[in-house]
Amino acid sequence: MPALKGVGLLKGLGVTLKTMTRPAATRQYPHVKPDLPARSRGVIALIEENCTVCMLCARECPDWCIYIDSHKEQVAPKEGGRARTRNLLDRFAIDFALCMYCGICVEVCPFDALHWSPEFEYAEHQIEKLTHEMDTLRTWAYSVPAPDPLEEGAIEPKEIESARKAREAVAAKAAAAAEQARAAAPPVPAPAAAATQPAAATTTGAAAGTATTTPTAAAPTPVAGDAAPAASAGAAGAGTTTAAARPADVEVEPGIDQATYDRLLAAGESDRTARAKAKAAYMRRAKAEARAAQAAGATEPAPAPAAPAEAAAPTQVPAGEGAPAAEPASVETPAAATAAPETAPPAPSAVGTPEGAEPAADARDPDARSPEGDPTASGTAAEVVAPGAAAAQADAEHLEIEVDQETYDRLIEAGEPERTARAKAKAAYARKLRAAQRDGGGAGS
Amino acid sequence: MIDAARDLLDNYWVLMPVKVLAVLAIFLTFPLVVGYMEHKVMAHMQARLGPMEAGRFHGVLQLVADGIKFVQKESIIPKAADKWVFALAPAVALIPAILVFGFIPYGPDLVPIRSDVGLFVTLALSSVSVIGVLMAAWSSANKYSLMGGIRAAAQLIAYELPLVLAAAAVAMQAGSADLAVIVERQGWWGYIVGPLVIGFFVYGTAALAELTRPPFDMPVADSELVFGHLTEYTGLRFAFFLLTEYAGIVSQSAIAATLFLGGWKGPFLDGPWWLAAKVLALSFVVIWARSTYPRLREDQLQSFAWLRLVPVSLALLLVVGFLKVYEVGI
Amino acid sequence: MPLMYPLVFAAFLFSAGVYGVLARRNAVMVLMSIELMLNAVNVNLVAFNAYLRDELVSGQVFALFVIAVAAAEVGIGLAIVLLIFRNRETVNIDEVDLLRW
Amino acid sequence: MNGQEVAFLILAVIGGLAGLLVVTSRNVVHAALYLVVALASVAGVYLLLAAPFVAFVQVIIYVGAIVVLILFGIMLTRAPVGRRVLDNTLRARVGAFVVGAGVFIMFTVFLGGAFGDERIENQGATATEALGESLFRNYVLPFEAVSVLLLAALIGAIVLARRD
Repeated sequence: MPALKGVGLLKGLGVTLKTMTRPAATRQYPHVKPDLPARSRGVIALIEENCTVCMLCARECPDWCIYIDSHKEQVAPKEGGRARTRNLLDRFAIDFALCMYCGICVEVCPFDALHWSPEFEYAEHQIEKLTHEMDTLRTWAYSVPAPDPLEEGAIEPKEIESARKAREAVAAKAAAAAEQARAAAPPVPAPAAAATQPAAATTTGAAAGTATTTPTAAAPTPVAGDAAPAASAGAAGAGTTTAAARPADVEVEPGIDQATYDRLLAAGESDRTARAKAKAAYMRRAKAEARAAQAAGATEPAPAPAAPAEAAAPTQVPAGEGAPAAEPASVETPAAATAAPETAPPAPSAVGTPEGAEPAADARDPDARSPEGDPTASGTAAEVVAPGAAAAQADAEHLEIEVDQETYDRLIEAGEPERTARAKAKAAYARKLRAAQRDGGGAGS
Repeated sequence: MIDAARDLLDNYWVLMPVKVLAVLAIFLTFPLVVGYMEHKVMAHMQARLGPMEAGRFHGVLQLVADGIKFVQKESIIPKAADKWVFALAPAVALIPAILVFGFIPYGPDLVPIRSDVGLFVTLALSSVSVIGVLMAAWSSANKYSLMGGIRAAAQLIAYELPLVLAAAAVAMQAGSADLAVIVERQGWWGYIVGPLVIGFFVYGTAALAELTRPPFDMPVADSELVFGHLTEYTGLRFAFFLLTEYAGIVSQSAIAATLFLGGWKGPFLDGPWWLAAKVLALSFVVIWARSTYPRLREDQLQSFAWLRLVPVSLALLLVVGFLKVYEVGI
Repeated sequence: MPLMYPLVFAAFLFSAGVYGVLARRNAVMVLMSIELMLNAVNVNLVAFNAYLRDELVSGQVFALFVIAVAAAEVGIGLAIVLLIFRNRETVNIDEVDLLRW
Repeated sequence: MNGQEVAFLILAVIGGLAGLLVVTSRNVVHAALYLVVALASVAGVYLLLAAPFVAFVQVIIYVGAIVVLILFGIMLTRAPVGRRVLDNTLRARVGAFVVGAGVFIMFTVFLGGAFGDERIENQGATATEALGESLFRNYVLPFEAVSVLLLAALIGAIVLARRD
């Protein structure tokens, strides 16, 4: 109750007058583009390469506004076996006049073909023009922001992991073939021969590894950082475990990974966040260690860790196993931490390359990444990599989407923003590769 | 040259069209200025920008664009409407609003129609607009329109009283009902200094209600009556009603400035510009009140007129009479 | 201007009012007809005031009085009409026969 | 015939026609609107008869208040349309017409006999000051009586229309 009746009236006048002198809160939309959050739900975009015509989205749509046409196609068997059929997408259209933007289709899509795009300027004068076809939906996908990096020390996603592994296996095979070819011709020095031995033979691998591998050896690691952020996030995982070495859960005492904690604090994270992440990292590593110990104990006496200080959890794979890629897990050298403070350094894949093998063609930035890879931890079943072979032999099923450099440069020159250019270049690359596959497949069948 | 022009102007048949044209020019420009001001001021008071496109610079031509739009629109007369009354109502509302501008003293010798009872003429003319509102309300054959019309009639009758009484207090103080004389007898500070400041507030409030402007816009309360008596109007007829409203704001501001604020008198150089400045300032206050106060309920509206404004203006009349008789200077 | 002009005009308005009062059965219409008659009287008063060049402008003063009385009459009359309408749902003066017995 | 007379005749024709329509219109609201026209033309007649103050008081009170009140009353009750509801029987109307016409003829004849040749001299408009002087010096008692009457009417209207 104001002391004097009517004071409120004057106060009200004061409020409006004060508001008048302040700048307006509105934005002049057509002239000034709205500053929308990157993940605004403007429109539904389609990455048609990912679509398997499973029809989940069309069936779950409450408005029935998704139209999908497809045809079946026979795929010639790879080696023996019978031919398989698969669905090929002919039409994918969303009627945005019906769509109520519930996002259920995006949620149910099992292959990440549908995404929310922040584009919103697609109003039309005729309602039928709001039915947008595959090509339009694809162009919207370029503005879909990359997924956030995984949490500190999180496990690499399955699909990325398996893709990487498949590629490594292929590379190893090719390297082995090359090595055999070479071994057939000139006499090979002893350390090199030792390097061809199974992992179990090199329990003193510290010395041998140092002798046989060169620190600058570039690994055919997927250039994850920009080409496929998900992959980068996955690779950032500290404890990289193989699928085989993942038995039942193990109990460990909770603790804090001091290195992670310090690094996160230095990176400006709040104490609580840093502590939580460090704890998570510690738990993950401890579990990985325990599992590794279990696995080693089950087969052979556990080999002494090659690099006790740096390599936190070297996962030893039994020699009899087909996959010879033993990897250094959780490489947390201080140098790596400074080089990439936010994410752990990419796991330098432990393929030692003897005698100065050249960096793989698609590794765009070898120097920045490989030196930190501790060679002592990796001299196991390394074989020679034939440069460029990896890309040529990349399995079609585990295709890593890369950037088509030509398209990328052209778009950058044309003045496109970096993000769009990269996305389009990626799509161009995927398209090319697919076309090549189809041609190859067609010729084969 | 100037003398020749003066001689020419002395001829009645030359002077008359000049006066008519001048009044029409004032009638057509000032309401547009106030309308634009309303757009912008209200927008900024609501943290918006208002019209920004028409006329390139901050939407200065917005009302012109609006006018063009209104002309292009179809003039619909409802089937059940009383066609003649419906069609005539905007004119009945508009013409008195134009005529009022003829009686306002714009400068020392700039009174288009000088009348002994100029004050009563302006009041009489502004009260005629009610008939237009009632015609529109009844002829629309729409219950919302009729309700709005009844409310408008009740409100206009109620607020006519304090309006006239406050004006009468000024006429009493000045000793004349001639608007030009009333201005002459004021200093440039007007009657705002002294007991008549109460009259100024009473007159302002009552004028706001006469114009059915917010917060006294119960007759056109859009949340319950759509748009009152204007519900069925479209196109040019609707534009006429809007023009009447803005012309009403200008003319009531001009009358209030003449009665209480010294009209065309100012601290430095007397002249019409002072009146223009005062009119714009008062119009700003009208818009200001609109964007500040919530609408009064119908019963609040009526009791405010009868229980507050009428007694206050009667008391004011008494006080002014007392001071006048005992020659206490104001 | 001949004095007969306003006088005939007033007479016409007055007799129109008389006709209205007698011919109408709607109370509001009767009130309006009475207004016409009062106006006719006013016209006469003002016309004679102008004709006589009265020092005291008595005609105009009385015209003002008549206007005031007319306002009072309409106020009371409409109040009565509203009251009748509220009680009997009609404003037909033929049906308002409370005083007949 | 000078300009003043022409103006008067135009006003008289408009006003007379409107007055006739007031009492014959089949629509109450139309009748009220015709009444506005009639009253406005009467105000014009006052102006021509050099009584501007009365003219504008006429506009304020009649057009601004009384007609609005009447329209208000019409809208609050009902706006009946049609001859049967508004008018009496044909016989009554014929009788009314005879009376009205008789009154008109009688007035015209008698007044014509008495003032047929008289003219109103052209004169300046009556000063409001003179009207005020007369009203508050010579007629102050009737003025007070009228104000008491108005007060009584005000209270009476409230008492009548009040719902209790």
